[in-house]
Amino acid sequence: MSQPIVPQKTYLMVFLCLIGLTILTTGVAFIDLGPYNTVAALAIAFSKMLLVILFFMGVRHSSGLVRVILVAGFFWLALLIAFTMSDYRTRAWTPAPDSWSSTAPPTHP
Amino acid sequence: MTDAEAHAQHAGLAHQFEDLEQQQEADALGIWLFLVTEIMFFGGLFAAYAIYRWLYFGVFQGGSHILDIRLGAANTVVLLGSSLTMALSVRSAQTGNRRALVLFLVATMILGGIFLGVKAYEYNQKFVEHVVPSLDWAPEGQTLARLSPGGLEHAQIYFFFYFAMTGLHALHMIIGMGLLLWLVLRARKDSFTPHYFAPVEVVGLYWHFVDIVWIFLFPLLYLIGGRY
Amino acid sequence: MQSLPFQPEQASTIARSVDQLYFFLTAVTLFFTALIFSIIFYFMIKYRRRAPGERPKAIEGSFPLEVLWTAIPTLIVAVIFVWSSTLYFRNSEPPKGAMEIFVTGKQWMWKVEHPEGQREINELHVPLGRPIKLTMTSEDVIHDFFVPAFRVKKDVLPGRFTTLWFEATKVGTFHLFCAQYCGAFHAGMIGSIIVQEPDEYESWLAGGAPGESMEQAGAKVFQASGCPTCHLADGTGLGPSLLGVYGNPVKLTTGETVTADDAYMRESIVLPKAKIVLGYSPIMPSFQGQMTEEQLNNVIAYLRALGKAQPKPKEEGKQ
Amino acid sequence: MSTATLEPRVHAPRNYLNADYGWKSWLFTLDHKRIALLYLVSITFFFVIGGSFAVLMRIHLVEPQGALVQPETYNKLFTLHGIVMIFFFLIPSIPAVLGNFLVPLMVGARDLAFPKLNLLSWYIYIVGGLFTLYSAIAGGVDTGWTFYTPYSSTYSNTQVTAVAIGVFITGFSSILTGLNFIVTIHKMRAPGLTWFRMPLFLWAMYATSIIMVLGTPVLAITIFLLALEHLFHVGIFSPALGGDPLLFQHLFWFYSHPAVYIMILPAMGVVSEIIACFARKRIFGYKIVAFSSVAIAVLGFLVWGHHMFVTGQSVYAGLIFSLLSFLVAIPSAIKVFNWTATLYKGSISYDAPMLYALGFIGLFTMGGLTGLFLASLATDVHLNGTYFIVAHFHYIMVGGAVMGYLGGIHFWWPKISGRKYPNMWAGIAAVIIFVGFNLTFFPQFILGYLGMPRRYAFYPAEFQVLNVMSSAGATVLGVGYLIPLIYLIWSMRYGPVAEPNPWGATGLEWQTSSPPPTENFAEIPVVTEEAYAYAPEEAAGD
Repeated sequence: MSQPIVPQKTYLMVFLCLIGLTILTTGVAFIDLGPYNTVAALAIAFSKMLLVILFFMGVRHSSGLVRVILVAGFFWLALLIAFTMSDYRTRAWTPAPDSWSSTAPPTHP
Repeated sequence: MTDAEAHAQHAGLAHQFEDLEQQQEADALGIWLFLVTEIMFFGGLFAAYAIYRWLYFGVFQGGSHILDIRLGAANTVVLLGSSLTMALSVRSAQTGNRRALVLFLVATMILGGIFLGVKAYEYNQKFVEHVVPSLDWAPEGQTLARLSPGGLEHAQIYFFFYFAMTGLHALHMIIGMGLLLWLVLRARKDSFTPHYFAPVEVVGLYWHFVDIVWIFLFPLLYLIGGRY
Repeated sequence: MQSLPFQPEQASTIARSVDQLYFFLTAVTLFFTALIFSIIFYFMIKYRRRAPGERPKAIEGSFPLEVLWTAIPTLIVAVIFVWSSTLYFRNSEPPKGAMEIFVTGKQWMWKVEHPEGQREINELHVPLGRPIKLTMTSEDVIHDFFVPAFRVKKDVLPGRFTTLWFEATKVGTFHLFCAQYCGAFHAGMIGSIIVQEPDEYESWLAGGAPGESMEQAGAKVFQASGCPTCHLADGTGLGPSLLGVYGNPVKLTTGETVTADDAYMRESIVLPKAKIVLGYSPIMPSFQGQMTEEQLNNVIAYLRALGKAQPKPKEEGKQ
Repeated sequence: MSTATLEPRVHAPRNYLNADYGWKSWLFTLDHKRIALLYLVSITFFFVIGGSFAVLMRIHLVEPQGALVQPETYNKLFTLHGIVMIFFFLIPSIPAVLGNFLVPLMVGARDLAFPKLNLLSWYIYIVGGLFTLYSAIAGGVDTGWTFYTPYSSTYSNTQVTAVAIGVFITGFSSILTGLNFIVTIHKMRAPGLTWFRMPLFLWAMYATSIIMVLGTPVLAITIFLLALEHLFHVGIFSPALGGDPLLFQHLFWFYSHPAVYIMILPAMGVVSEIIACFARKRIFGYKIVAFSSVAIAVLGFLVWGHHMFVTGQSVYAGLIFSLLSFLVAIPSAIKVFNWTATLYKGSISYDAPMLYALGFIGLFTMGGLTGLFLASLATDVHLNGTYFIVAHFHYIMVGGAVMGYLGGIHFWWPKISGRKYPNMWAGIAAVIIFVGFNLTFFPQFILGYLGMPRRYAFYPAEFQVLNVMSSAGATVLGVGYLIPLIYLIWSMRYGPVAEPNPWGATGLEWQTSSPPPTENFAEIPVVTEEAYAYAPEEAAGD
């Protein structure tokens, strides 16, 4: 792990960005954006995570292998959530009748 | 340089490695793979949370209004601070500055302690408001009004996830505090040099991971739906 | 009932088509197993080691051959996938006008209710040649309604309705098994499906215990639980009118529209606050635990009957 | 080869077995080879326990109304048979025993990347095992190895919590083993040992470790949630409080289907090694076979829904899972074709390991093809939850994984123990196992098609004939498994001393002494040839 030595100023800058993003996400939560509240909260959290991973954990200088492993970890988690959610989202659609020309499935929350 | 000489030179070089560089790469790969198993470990909980949040969105929104958003945000700042001091302690280990290393490690532990303190207070508040699933579940008055739109039983699922996710996170924090204490003791015995400080780096990565879990927990549990 | 010991009876419309797919798969399995076994035996004899120091020539591999034995299995598997999926889709959609029977699974017994009021334990009488739709739920753990002779199986889940349909093509008595482990006497949770000629079925139905129909039982429970106090016929009460609701779309406070099917009716009784009809407030108490599954099914049958009656005219948007 | 005269153990040169004596040298060892032997002993112990449950079940099923035990006890028997065999024998068997012993040797290293972590894995495995044994003694658990809720979380009053803790803890043992292997294979290969010169056993171990690292944590959290639900009834899996029992099945099968690939991939690696050595030929299409191992590991994570076709899962999700389940069968088929092609123009000898490997190919082909019945939606509706399923997964696990494990043990036994076993007895045992296995499980395919559900303590009389055949086969199979136990232990004391490379195989593990010294190699070897370089032109004298 012979990483190059990162100047302290960089760490402070990253820290301030993280604080800013925390304030931002809390502020955005007070505005009602309907379903987009969740999207905004996750996007801000994702960017905070990227900051911590790239700067604090030093993945900027890490080998390609470490990056592949990290991406694989999140990809597998996405697989679990996506496939399980696919079951719940499509459970209300009754199977298409014989003629396959089913009308649009009923809207479901 | 023959095998024996290489091992004699660096106290920290294990017998199964050829040189220090190979050992450092192996340690890095090892901790990152461990963090991936942690991602999948928390991931199972996040997946279950995502399913029930989609199924019972109303009650999750009601439940999250009961949490104190100010404490949540403050705790996030505290934990981000501890991530900063952890990064600085790894940097001071890199530069061989022993005093700064011990200082920043202790600072990280203090901030971690504050975080756990605030968490304990929040847990106490849940007992006061009687919203602890299965142990003390009797919400009334204002909390009941907030929860009732989505059906009281489903609210118990929201609070189960609140306690399961923050509890598992707090458990990982406590393990992290133990590791930090072990690092402080070893640092005081001057066992880390700019060439060999892998334990500090490994605990640093673990601590940052625990911080990242909280970065996602805060919006997902505290900020559900627009609070207008 | 003891036919060829290697094949269960084909006693439903879908049994033959499922068996055709099964035999195609068996043929594929036997063909490839025989192919691999014979090639291996041939190579074992032809290329046995003759001298201890023998060193065969190196063979790296051949790309065309690899492509070949990737493409062929993919092709076979694609054929099987399309064939079985279309068959599955056709079998999972109950035809219109199927006879509706409620089945309730309870730890180690099957309770069956015919709409005309007949109740049976571990037995199901059905007429020959009519599609039967079973709407099933469980009172405790997951069970599974499995009739090998009809090639049908569906898990029976607590807290939810699952449906299954079949059309018997042979008169006789067929095994009914529980195929999802459910506790100590899982093996005892069996019964029989008795398929009768339509006229025989009618006489069985008439001759059966003259209990009142599900609808009448449901009406009684509806009155006893005090539902009419809020659900007035013209919708002016605290709750929406229930006339002409079943089977039609219902507008919710959240803006969505859902069709009022069995599951919606059941959820509105057990967890009323989950979906609130537009223009009404979430004040209905939950009846979870106050009604047995049977009473719940009867109330739903009653609401189904109300669904056919004409809704009384009332002005829009009460509040 | 006739059994050699019983000469006493001549004083062997220093190796990892006689380097140190006393229980401390075993219980606190950091040598990957000794840890492999610790695992060998403990998983054999659990195999005997799991196997005895199986024999009791088969005896019980001889009569339609059940010949031996009460229904509740039968439910506990099949549950513990499942748990012990899967979590404590099949999953650790090849990775923890052969993997631990051979990965450093094949990679050309002195030990695994993290020896202390390796010993910790064994202790975690033992602690988990003790919890499970406690739950068996203190009344057993009757939920089935799948722990389906709400039965396991609300209605079962047996030792669910104790076995949940046991399985939860043991999961971390395979996580740490997987982590150790990935780091070792990435970072500690000998000079010259590029990825495509590695033996296929290492490719199989690498693919298996990926599954162990990515899948097992999800099982850990699922079992953790199950234990919480069982203790506190918080309702995430029980419908009474709005929970969905299908969510438990999704999370459980997300791990448990890749787990069946944890069990079969190592056996495929072992078979690749054995086929190459005894046909004296390079594996046909080496790169394709290597990539198909990794392909199985990755695709294995996308198919778990085929366990839930009839549980009220959405039909559209079922469609997706069915398609992906068909695709995951392709790499396995490619492997079988490549093994068969390796025999072409080879020089095949019929020592015991080769018999196990050929038996593996035959039975694994049967097992894999019957999987197509269960991936296809229409037939799975009929066959799900019947003995067809029991037959299918026993063909893969017993016909595949156990035959592969026994083949591996026989192939590397001279390297592990420094002794050779009587080849004639080993051949007899292999044939008995093959015959006993087929007699036990082939009738169950027919039982399944006839509609006999699984996990039944008593059954309708018309299924009796096939059940009696299956029980008869089980006794033959049981005898077949005892014979290797006897002559392998016998060989440790009286077997003829083995030379470093008794089979004339390629691979770094055969270039060091049998049994190898504690530090594996006098000094780290340099690899110059391709894997399986048996061809005459580079016939390096050995």
